[in-house]
Amino acid sequence: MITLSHYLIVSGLLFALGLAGVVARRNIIIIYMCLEMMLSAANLTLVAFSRFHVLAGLPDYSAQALVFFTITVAAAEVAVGLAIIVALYRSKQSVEVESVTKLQG
Amino acid sequence: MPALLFYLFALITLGFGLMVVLARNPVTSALSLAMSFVGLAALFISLDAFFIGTIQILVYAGAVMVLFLFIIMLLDIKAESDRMTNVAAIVGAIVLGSVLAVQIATVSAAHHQSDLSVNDAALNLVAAGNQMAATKTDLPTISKDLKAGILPDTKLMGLALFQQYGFHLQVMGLLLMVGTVGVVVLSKRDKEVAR
Amino acid sequence: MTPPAQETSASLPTLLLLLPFLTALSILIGHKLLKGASVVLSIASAALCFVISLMLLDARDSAPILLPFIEIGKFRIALDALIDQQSRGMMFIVTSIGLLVHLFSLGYMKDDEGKVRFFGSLSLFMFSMTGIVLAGNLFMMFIFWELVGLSSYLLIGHWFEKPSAAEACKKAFLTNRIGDFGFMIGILMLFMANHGDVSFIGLKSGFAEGPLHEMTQTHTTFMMLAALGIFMGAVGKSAQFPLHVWLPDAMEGPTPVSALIHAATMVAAGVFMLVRCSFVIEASPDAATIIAWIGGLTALMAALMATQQNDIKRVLAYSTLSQLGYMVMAVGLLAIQVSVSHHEAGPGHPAMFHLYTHAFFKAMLFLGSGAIIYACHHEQNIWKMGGLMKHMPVTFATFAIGTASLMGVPFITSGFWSKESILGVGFEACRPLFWVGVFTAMLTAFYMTRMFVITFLGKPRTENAHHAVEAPIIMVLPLVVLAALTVLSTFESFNRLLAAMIPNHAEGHPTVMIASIAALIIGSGAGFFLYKGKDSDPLNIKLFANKFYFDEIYAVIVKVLQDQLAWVVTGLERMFVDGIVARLPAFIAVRLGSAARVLTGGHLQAYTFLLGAGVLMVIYLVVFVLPQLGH
Amino acid sequence: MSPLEIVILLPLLAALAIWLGAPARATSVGAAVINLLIVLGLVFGFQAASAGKAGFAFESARIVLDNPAITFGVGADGVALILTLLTSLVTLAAVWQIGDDKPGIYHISSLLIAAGALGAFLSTDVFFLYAFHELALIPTFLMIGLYGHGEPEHRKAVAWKTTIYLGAGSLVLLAGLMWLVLEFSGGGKLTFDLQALRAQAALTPLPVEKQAQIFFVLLLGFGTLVSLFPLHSWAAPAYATAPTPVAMLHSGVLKKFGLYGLLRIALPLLPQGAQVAWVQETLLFMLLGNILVIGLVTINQKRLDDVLANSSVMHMGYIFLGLAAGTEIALRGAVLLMFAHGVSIALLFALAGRMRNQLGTLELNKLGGLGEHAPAFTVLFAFGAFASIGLPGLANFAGEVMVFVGSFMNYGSASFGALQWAVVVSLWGVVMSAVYMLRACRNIFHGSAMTGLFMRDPALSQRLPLIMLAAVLLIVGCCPWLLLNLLKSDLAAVVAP
Repeated sequence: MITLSHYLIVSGLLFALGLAGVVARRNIIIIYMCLEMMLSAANLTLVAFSRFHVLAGLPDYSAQALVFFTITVAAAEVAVGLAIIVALYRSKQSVEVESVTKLQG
Repeated sequence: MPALLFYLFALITLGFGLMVVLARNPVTSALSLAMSFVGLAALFISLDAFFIGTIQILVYAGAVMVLFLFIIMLLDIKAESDRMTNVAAIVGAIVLGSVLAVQIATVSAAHHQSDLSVNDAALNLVAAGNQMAATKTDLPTISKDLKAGILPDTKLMGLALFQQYGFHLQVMGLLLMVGTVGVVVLSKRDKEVAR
Repeated sequence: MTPPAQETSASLPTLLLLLPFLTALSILIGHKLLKGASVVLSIASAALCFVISLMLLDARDSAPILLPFIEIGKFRIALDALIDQQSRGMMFIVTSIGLLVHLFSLGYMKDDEGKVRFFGSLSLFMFSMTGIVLAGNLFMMFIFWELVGLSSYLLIGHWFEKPSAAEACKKAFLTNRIGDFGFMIGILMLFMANHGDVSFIGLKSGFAEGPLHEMTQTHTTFMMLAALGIFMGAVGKSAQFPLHVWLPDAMEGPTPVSALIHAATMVAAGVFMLVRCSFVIEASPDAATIIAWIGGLTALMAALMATQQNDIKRVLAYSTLSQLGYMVMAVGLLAIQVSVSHHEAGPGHPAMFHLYTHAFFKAMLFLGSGAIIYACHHEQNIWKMGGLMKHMPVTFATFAIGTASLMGVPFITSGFWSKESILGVGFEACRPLFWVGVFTAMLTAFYMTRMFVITFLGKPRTENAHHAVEAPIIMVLPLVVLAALTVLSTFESFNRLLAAMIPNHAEGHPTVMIASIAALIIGSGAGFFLYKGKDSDPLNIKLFANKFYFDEIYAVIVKVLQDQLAWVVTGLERMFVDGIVARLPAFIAVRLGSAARVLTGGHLQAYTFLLGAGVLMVIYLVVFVLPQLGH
Repeated sequence: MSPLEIVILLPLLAALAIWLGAPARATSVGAAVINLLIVLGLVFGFQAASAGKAGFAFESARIVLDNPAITFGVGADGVALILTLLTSLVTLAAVWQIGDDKPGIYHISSLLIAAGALGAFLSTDVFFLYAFHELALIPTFLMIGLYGHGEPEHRKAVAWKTTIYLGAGSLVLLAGLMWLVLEFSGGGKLTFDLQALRAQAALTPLPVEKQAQIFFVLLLGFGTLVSLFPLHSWAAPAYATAPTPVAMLHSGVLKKFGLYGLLRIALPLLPQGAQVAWVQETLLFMLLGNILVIGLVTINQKRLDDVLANSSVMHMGYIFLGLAAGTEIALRGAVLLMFAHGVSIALLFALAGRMRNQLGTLELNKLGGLGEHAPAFTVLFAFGAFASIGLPGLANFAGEVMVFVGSFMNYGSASFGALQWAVVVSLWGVVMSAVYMLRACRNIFHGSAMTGLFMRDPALSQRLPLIMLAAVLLIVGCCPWLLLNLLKSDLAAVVAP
């Protein structure tokens, strides 16, 4: 039988994968993808809890509304992020994170 | 949902997710991510979140991934070369990832509802329909579906959004607009740089 | 504790002490105003000192406090005098020779640019030497002990433009400092053992019946070390082996200074001090033996060196060394005799008596040599003199008297009697040292004859010697007076009249007299026949001429033990102290800093990793740790 | 208003006035002269002011905070008064000898250092005592870094090294002081007032071992400020690099703060702490490092400023010896030595600074024969040099001999303890200091003049402050009781029972 923890574990693994990718990869675009993966993993958790938190016979739609917002923000974020990447690429001719060392304080 | 399907889609999600991280070619990564999202959407649907599953595919696997691919193509990004493999980063990633996975697994295993299966938390659509019909603000389209034993997922989602989170929705709209403007500003080719 | 003060007699010694000090001070401050008058001032103060010391000759024995120095509760270091037969006699020597040397200098330093400075330093010396003689406790003695070192430094370095003089004064001061190192330790040991009282009276009673009396029986090593510490002060000041090297070099100073300081008074201060502290030495037979042998060794060694010197002042300097060795040997021998036979020594002390006779004739010899050098236009090499007998008859006569005294011509010279009394004690106390003394006496006769023959007899060897004329009256007069004093001091009645130095006429063994007369005849005979009519030295003993290579050996020791050790220590200090205390923490801090810098180095991945690690840490703390703590 | 407050404020006001545009030289010299006169007045009035009264004379207290109790309190006992006299003497000489070509900051910083030192010596509140010392460190740092001798990198490095060392030392010191204050402040009220702390210490002394521990922490803290071996390596380069007035004031005056702190805070509050065997032996080991190691290091130096700077470090060993001995005589000797060392080293640094200005070099090998043309200068230098090697008749000797004698007060004993052996070794240090000082004198003043090096005596008006210092050395050297009389009663309480 599939239980809540199954979903949570899948979500957790996906999140961990995303985190590992963010840390390991140097291509900013792929890092972005991994970030999206982590967001989605969080969404999965939310949906799972929404389904297992039955309110008056229905799933908890507040959680799903949150997921909806998350997806919206993520879309906007991807748009802005990719624009930044393009700008970065123009100035550095690279999308490798090593080229971004100006973050130093 | 049969357990088999769950495992299948979980495998698709995680497997392609792994491909995203491992693939050298960004295009491969992007396509794997799309596949991973498809699997994820299936998992959403298995949780009776049809609307979310749908927009997961539409927005993510569709729009966002196209954007990614578009940028990859636009910038003509080649596969990463071997020589710059950063061992420390990979080790760090593995350590972080596994520790996090272990932590999450521990937490979720310890959760008091962790043994709850879908059957244990069964939906009672009819009762919900009846209950909704009894209220003054009854929406017949929804309560009728419910009484018929159908889950009007999109309608319920819309109800929640517009009834409970109307303000938030508008803020979200503003955010999207700001994002659009931001993208335009960022993409504008700076004259200084061009020269 | 300190003896009861007798205020009545304090004013005269205080005046004696302060007069030269104020003279020196006013010359230092007002030399621009005083100009030539400062010379007069200095001489006047010396004369006044002489008069005061004559007045003191019949003063009562007393121990007045002159000036306060340090006083805290019961603890006190003051300038308190001890006026007794010894200090009165010594004071007579110091002031009389001091006055004569002042007068002699008036002629000798007539044309010197630094005349005022010279007389100022002389006054400072008179002050310091008076302090030593008057000193009633060891601290006061140490104070003036160092001050004579300073004035000796200033006077040796009078012609400081000459590198040799500059080196010599430095060497003299440093060598004396080494001696003072031991002296101070000795004083402190006695201070501790005698419950804080180091006045001579207090120490004497301490040894007789106080805390020290017991200690001489129970803590022989401690007492020996204390005595040797005190003795080390004398080793430095009286230029005993192994610190004798400074005295010959000190001849770089003007000749009057050599006469006053480095022959008659300051170098004898070591002996004077040992005699004053004789009870300390008597308390430790071991120390007495060591002292006697060091004295004997110095006497012998210096006499050997003197036989091969060609500089007239250096011959005299080594002879001084040798005679000082004699005196120190006498101190040791008498202490052995007293501690072995436990009978009180007579009223006089052979060392003091020899000091007294030696002071006059050696000062005279030096002043005579000064007159010769002056006459020969600052020529000091005896081989470039010769035949001076005809040109400088007075100097010749006085020099002859001095030489005879130094050689110890029997019965008619004072040197004979004083040497005789030392040899007499040696014969009783320690036979080997007696023979050392006799042999030294023979060598003394030899080198003095050699010098006398070369300088005064024969024909002039150079133009300078040929044109030499008798020195002016102001220089001859002190010579004559000193000659008179030398002759007079032969007679016991004169000495008793002065009540200065009472010779210690033990009933001498006939061997003593025979041996010393034989030594004189052999030594002077050999000298006379060997050097008569010679124009160059027939003997050539490198070892003696080069002073047993002590200077060279010491140069190596100083180089290794001081300069190179200093170099090594400096390096080690840089490496370890600075390294461990300063550079190691600095290195660690820099490393930590750069380690922290990696974390904030602007690397996106590093930031991400840290973010992730931080999140994991937070999760760990919140989820796994906090529940354990009961939150 | 207590006269002591005026003494502290006057240099501060003068510094402010110069900053606002008053003529630098006239203002600073005027302030220093007035200060010296006031201090002399206080010295002569001290007997009357302190008669029949325990504690401090000329007291005043202004409460700053209630809890923790911090008061701006000033007061003088004999030790403080002697050091105040030292400060005003050295300040006058230091500001006087500043050349007319130097900017006003020289005067300002000298006055600030003086004010800091005076404040530290006269405060009766631990808080202000500490704060004033820190105040004086700032101009020291700035002056070394901005106007020091040598290459800019070198002087900057030296300035930082000095500041880090002194800062670290102060930090340790602060820890020790806080520990002390916490131990002695009962009843929920912290007090920094020395009198209150002393009363508490007399009432309820700490256990011996704890005293030893706190004392050791304070020793490390104060010791760093006094360049106690092996925490000394800031001092020599700092003094050799610092501008002349700063070198004079810091080595002559400000450095004594550490010793003063030990005498005023550590010893009275922790009377047995210093006498515990392990503390005393460690201290002896350290001070012998000062005397022997630094003595040899000094012999190895090739420049006059390095010789003087290292000798200043070395001589701290003798003062610490006095503290280690702990007898009344030795402690008074240490105070006297502090005064004497301050005067002599200030004199020497002033002369060395003048030589550097006139000749452009202080390399011993390149100097020679100055005695011929500059006799007055030579005499002044000789005063400083012979004072610093402990010649009787000059001030240092009296202090040294009291320290030595004070260490040999275990009457009737016939064996040497660690202390006595330390004295024996230190006596050898006296020989070593004669070696390097005489060597310097020989190289600089004796011999024939080197070509290209020529120097005349400075004009009498320039010499006056230096003559004043030399005269002080002579007067105190001949009559040390003049100063010792000021110490009649206050160190008796310090001595361990």
